[in-house]
Amino acid sequence: MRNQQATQLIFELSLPGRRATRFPDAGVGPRNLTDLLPASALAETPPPLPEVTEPDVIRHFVNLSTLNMSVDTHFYPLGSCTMKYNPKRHERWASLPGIVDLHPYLSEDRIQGMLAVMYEMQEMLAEIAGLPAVSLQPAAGAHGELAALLTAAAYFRDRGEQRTKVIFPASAHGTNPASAAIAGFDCVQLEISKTGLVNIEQLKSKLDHETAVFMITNPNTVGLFERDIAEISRLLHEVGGLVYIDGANMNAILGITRPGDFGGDMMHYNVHKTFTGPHGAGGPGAGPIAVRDFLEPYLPGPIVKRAGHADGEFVYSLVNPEKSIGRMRSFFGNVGILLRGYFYLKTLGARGVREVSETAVLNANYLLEKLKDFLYVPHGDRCMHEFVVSAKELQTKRGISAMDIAKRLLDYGFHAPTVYFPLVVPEALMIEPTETESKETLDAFAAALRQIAGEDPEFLQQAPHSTKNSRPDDVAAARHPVLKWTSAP
Amino acid sequence: MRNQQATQLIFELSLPGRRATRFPDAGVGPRNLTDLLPASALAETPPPLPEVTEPDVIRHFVNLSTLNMSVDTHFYPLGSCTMKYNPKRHERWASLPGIVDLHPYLSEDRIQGMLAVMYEMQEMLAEIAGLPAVSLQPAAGAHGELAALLTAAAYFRDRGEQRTKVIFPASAHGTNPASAAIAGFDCVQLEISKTGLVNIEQLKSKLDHETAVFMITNPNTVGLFERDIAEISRLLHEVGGLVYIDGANMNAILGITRPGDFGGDMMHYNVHKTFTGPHGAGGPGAGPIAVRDFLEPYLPGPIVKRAGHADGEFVYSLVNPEKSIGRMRSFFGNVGILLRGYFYLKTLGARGVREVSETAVLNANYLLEKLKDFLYVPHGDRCMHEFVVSAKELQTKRGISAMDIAKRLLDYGFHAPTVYFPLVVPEALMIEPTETESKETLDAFAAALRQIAGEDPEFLQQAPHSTKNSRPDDVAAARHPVLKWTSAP
Amino acid sequence: MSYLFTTPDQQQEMLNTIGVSSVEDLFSHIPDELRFRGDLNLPVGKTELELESEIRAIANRNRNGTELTCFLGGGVYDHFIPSAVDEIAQRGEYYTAYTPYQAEASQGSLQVFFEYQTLICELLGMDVSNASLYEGGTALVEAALMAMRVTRRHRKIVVLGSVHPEYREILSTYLEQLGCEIVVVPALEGVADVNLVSDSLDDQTACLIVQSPNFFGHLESMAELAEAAHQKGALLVSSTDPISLGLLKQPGDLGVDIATAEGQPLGIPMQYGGPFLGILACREEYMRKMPGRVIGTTSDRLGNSCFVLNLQAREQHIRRDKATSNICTNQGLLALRATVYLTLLGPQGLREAAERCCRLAHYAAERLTALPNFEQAFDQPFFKEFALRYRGDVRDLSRRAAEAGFAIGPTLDRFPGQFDESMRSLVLCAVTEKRTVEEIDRLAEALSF
Amino acid sequence: MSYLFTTPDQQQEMLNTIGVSSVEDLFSHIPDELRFRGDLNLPVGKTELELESEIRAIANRNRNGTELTCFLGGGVYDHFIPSAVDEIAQRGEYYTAYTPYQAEASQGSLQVFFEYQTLICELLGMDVSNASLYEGGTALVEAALMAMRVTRRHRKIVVLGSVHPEYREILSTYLEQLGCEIVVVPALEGVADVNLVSDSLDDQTACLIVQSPNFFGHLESMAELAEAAHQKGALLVSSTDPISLGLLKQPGDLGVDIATAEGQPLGIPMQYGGPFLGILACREEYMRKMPGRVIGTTSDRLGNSCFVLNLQAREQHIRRDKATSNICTNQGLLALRATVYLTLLGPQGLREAAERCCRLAHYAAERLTALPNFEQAFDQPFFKEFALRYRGDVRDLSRRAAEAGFAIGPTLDRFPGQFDESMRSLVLCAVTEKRTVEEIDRLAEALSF
Ligand SMILES: Cc1ncc(COP(=O)(O)O)c(C=O)c1O
Ligand SMILES: Cc1ncc(COP(=O)(O)O)c(C=O)c1O
Repeated sequence: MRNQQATQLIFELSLPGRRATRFPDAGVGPRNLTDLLPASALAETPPPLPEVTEPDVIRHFVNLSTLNMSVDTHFYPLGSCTMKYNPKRHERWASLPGIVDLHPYLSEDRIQGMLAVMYEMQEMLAEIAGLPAVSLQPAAGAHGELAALLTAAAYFRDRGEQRTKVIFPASAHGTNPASAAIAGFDCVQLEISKTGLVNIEQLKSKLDHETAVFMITNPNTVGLFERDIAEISRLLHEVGGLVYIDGANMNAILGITRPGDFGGDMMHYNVHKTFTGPHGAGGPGAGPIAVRDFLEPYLPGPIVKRAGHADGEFVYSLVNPEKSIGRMRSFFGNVGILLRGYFYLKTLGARGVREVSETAVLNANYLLEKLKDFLYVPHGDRCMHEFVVSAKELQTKRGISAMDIAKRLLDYGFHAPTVYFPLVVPEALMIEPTETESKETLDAFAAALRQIAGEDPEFLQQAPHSTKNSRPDDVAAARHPVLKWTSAP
Repeated sequence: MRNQQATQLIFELSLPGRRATRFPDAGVGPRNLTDLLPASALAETPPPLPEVTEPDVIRHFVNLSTLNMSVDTHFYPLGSCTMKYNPKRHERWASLPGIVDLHPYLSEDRIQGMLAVMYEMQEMLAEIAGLPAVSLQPAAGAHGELAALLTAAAYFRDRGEQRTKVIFPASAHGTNPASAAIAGFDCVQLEISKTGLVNIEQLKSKLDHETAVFMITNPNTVGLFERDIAEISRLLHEVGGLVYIDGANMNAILGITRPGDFGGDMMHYNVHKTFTGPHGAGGPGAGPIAVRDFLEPYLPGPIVKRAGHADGEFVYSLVNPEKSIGRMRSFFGNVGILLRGYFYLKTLGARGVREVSETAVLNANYLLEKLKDFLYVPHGDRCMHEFVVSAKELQTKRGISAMDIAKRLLDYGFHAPTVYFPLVVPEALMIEPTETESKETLDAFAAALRQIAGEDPEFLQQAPHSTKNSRPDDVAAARHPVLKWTSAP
Repeated sequence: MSYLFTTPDQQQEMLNTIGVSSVEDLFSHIPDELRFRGDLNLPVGKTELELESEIRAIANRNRNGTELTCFLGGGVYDHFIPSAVDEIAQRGEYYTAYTPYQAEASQGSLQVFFEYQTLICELLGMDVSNASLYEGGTALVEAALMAMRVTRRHRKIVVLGSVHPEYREILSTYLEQLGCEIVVVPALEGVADVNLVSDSLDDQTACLIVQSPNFFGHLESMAELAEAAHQKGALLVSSTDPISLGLLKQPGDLGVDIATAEGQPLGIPMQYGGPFLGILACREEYMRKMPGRVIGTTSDRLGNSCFVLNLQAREQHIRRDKATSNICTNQGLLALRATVYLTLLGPQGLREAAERCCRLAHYAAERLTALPNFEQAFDQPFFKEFALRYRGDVRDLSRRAAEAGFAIGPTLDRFPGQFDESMRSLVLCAVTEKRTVEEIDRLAEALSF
Repeated sequence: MSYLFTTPDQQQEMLNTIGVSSVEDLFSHIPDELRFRGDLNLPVGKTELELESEIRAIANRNRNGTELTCFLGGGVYDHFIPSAVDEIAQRGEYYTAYTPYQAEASQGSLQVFFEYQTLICELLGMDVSNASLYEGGTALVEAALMAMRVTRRHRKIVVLGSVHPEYREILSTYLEQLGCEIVVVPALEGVADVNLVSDSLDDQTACLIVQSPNFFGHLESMAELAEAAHQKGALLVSSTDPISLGLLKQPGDLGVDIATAEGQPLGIPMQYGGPFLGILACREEYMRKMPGRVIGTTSDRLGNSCFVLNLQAREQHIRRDKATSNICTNQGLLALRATVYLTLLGPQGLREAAERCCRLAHYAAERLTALPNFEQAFDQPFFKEFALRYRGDVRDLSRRAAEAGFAIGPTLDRFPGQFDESMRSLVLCAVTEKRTVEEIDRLAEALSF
């Protein structure tokens, strides 16, 4: 019942002369374009875009959409990504006139509503972080990391300190070293200990007065809370360094413990994860950062300030911190996503926020419990909001890889977990159920995994069997990259 | 990759205590409900609705939706239904504040915009019909038929005439006789001639002074224009009867010929068909009627009138025709659908409207041409916007029925044509491509049909093979009707 | 035109295949004298860009209507619509499909409508529901016609004067031509007088038609009315506010034989009066006499359970002039909305909504009847709507309310000939869960002149 | 809370399975002194009903902003968004999926992004495009970083003073810490002086960064600038208004090596500045130096063609500190919007849109420069935006325009330190295809004081 015709490439559906959107004539009288623009600047023909009708466009993209798995359709336990339910009210509110159609250069007196919301968002994020100052500029987590590292760099520079090193554990997400490199730091990687936690002794050995920042994800990427975080922080501060908390896993600890309280000096949020962005097939995100007071003067701006009040109402305005590192991007931030996070927090309140983490952690531990008799759990038998199992044993004994399991899950109607991350666990399957899934779903998922573990390895190696495609050849793709369609000559 | 869990019945997903929508307390202080309402009127418990969460609801209904074929996803050549593309701009405009949220009892001075639109819609429909008076009350085609027949009855009653008979050809849609019966008329059915047209001699033989109305679909349900319609009309008028045009097939003749001009006295539109309603999985529709001036006083109201103008602007108001048959329904009409029809006509203009019919007829004739060498065409080898082929031959020779072909088409990614209608053609497949389909799609559809005609009959009898279900047992369903879910005892 | 595919080249190719030389030739079988020549007198077609601003301007002309805080009732209510309802209803797979004739290509809609039928039965306490009718008024008429078929009494029905005046008008439109007498029993005290009703029933009466909460918002004595009807062999046909069933007893528990309702409160926007949703459900024994489409479960070739259009033998496309109704296209998309709405609210949500309406309405009644120019019209229990008697010109009242930012009504002078003279100065006031105490206080203030 | 499933019974069951007695126990490995006790200081949670009116009230507070007819520019434009864009972007299958890591479960998004890459190449006349970056400013910075990698020149870049001041700020933020010098060549005449530019380029320069149409709306002499850059072995990096390419020559035809753009005009609402779309495309030879995700085609196990994330070896999750960028989450949903938008417009639609903008903008320039208090700031060709010099206080100007119902700007005093003193009293005026002659006439009237 699949419509194969409609899901050809849009370019293959094109026929010269077909039209969808038309625009009326400007109505300013006839005049040669060359009277308006230099002939040398004018293109002879417009760009060779496809020519299709509106019905073409709709059938094409609607049919394509059904080839996706998504949170709205499937359980999506993609570890480290917090694929929680995206409330539909957020979509409605974010597209209200007076919200979706604000030009960023409207004068402040005309957008007091928007500024008030962004101010309140700063305040709420500060409260959850336990860190007083927030910048909403960064467009995603990685952008937040970079913003914070540049903030730290400016701070050190201002203090006349020469600090060149950023340290992180091997379990760190790839964005941590990548951001450090772009910020101009040298990267130092720590092995993680058998327990899955930071190896404190090794850390100590790397710390010195060149140490700028220690980046740590807490709970970390194997799903454990770094219980020595206070000690780690003490060690960093002792050498004058700062602790950066990668907040990708905030979903585990909302209202339970706060980065600022456990020793973090800076952190980013992934609003698209923790505060149900949504994920948009790969963004947009929003990666606001929260920092300690002494770092506030260096934050990227603009930041919303609440200034006194005229006739009983507060007045909000945009300011740049005095020693700001400057902009991280144009305009205010990924407002559309920040708004959704704001709506979410306003819906939840303190109690709801805490319930989120409690339930996320409950779900993860419950699922872990249901799997651990047949899947190896390298680190501890309790977890926070996610956990990592290893298919190493299945791989050795029966030739079933983490990838085979992941692919086969699709046939059962589940999206796959994150695979082969973190790098420190071989054949890793990183499973994050989130709080917005039912016990029934977790049971069905566990049952599917159990069944898969017993299936014929050859059959698994060819999975999935129910999708349009199966096992694309990545190697060939990379060897001869075809990154766009070109018309047959 | 199908999510089977989410598409269980919503009742099976229910668990006591789960919640989606909540409402805040009224905030008027504590007070027993029995102080407000008699205890005897209060239910002990609220109705036993399912208890689910918002994520449940979304996954359930989103996954269910993907089990449908629809115009947005598939070619849908369902004859007599005009499954044309539904422009997305209509959906946006119909849900604008100031349109979607108008209470019908707002005073007229506050809804002049809406009334102006409905007035203009009346005018445009009158123009396309060639009939001067329009009522927008009826909710669908059948409702329009009934409204018109009641209007005719009132007219005859007012003239002191006793007319009891409504005549229609055997090819008429079932709603015609059904509407006539509800309006209290006796039904007289005509055979149709070999040519597929009304048998004039037989018609003459039935006409007398008891004849109230002759109902005729033009173009008729086998896709032919009733070329004798002027003569038919003359005959009816001679005996004092009226001609009713079932406008379900207006998509063939917009701007080409007009019911009022070819002798119709009354007609209905199916706005959800001709003017791209859309069809909403079976409604809502809108079935406005247009009539000759002498019938206007009997029309169901309210009708919008444009009355003089105050300060240069027109003033619109609701009136009831003086001898109105009264209301056909509460409030004004199926405004949401009328609006979409209005948007459509405003987009098309006279030229566009005519292009619609020209292209619809071109597409149908082209497709007919591609099929007629292997599918029997009982009536003529030209058609209007749709045509009927018969699988009678395939059925006799190879045991392939119209239904088998219809079902197998689903496997090829096409919705089926209308089957077994009109009743006058055995093994009928009634095919209406509409104007919003490409030659490429028509070619692919013709190729699929050609291929199917050659496929193994047994295989076809078991088609479809690619859908979730295949060949439901209708007989068992009707014998022991299960019309709702009941909890296992 | 943006929706057409055919380029001039393709058109020529297609004409060649057909074997004609122009599109005009395709119409050659239409007698020339019947052809319309030239352009229709329609406005010139416009682009999306142009119409966008034109239609926004029209919407803005109505905005002074929608920006009023809504205390309007009379069968259409400003209830809250959770956003998940829109999210589902805007999916093309639903709104661009049609009646699920081909079961295998329509399991989505079919299951939705099967769930709808179940939910309606659960809501009303009835045995079977159809898959929707046009709206509340025609649903009530269809129920009356059905009662006539069931009882084989075609000459008389009795209807309470407290039933929505427009519903009563539709009854006349439909039944007059059939020669069926409609006896209206006045409800001068805001509800029916059971004795008066009993007197007007006889053994020729097909049904007694009752609305509760009625047009004034008041509760009728359903049990007594049921008894009165049943004593004469008439069916009890009801119309109900679905939201009220979060608190009130179900029609099925009150002796109703055919229960109908206007489904608009169940997640359907007011959109100037339609499309809405006609709900009709009945007792099991009348199943095959029901009008409209019905979905059933069955199993398929492979033994898997699935959904189909069922009992089609009742319908016009098969039974033609003997069908149980002429309805064909029904209100599928609205049934979908109601299904999603009821599923989102669940029993507790529906109760909360109902309670909030009821409590706020009583608060409003207290506040407004305390004002000098108002009194409660009838001393009867009500759910979310009530009638006020205004000492003054009711048109003046609406105007003043509107100037202060409120819409209240309808006033009964809107329905000439449908109510007793004594009710001319009545105005209805409806309070949904969307209203707040503050809004009611402000309304009271605005009306304290 | 509406999004949770776990009932108390189920919670107990789950705790039993885990083998702990309370949810609190699940957190026992967090040292007690690090626990946050009590409730966070957040507003109390609210229902959908309550927040609906609260948020509508906030939106209404902004309405006096959005009800102004928009002549604002400066990198964000009030272009028309066809409704089909929203129809597609609101499908849950797209907006609730994530990065297409599992190709078989993401063929929908993957194909869309592949089509996006192709469309961007067709639009810009470049060889390869990535699958999106954050927005126009960071895209330009990523291009600069990429140019540094390509040329292995890490110490200096040259940027025109006519580039968006905020983009230039971001360049400083990123590059300052890397010790890369940013030479800004002033554009006192509204466009670059090619000689001045040539002088500032040397064989240590990684790239020359140009925006055209530039921040003032004017066209730079791209060919000459390309020659100047290439002579010194520097790359030419450009930023472009994608709509302008309906009329103007493509970057690929003008010697650009890395072309970037802010994709907001391509069907993305202004939403107070984001999320937008960073476009980046380059010549084939630099493909493996490109930042960000890239989709490619390949064939699957059964030989069917399909789409995958490609060239991942450049990315942070594999290459870590040696990656071509730190970007991970990009702007997928906006790339989808741009894809649908470009597909809907096609070559003719894009040309029409561009022409309409251009013609209306010139009409506006004529009307406004005819007013006593205004003159055109620079006598240079422009596309849809131009700079006016106002004889008076520019703040005053904005206020007056707003009072008459228009938003115009930005004024250059918004960007302290980014422009020459002589430009202080400049104000930009942008005209999109959404504007009409009547609106421009009314604007001119409003500003004729
Ligand atoms: C642990 C961790 N850190 C950082 C990131 C980067 O965040 P983003 O993708 O929002 O840039 C991610 C997201 O994938 C992550 O999982
Ligand atoms: C020829 C014809 N007449 C009448 C109707 C009835 O119209 P509706 O379904 O809108 O009531 C139909 C629709 O199915 C039809 O095809």
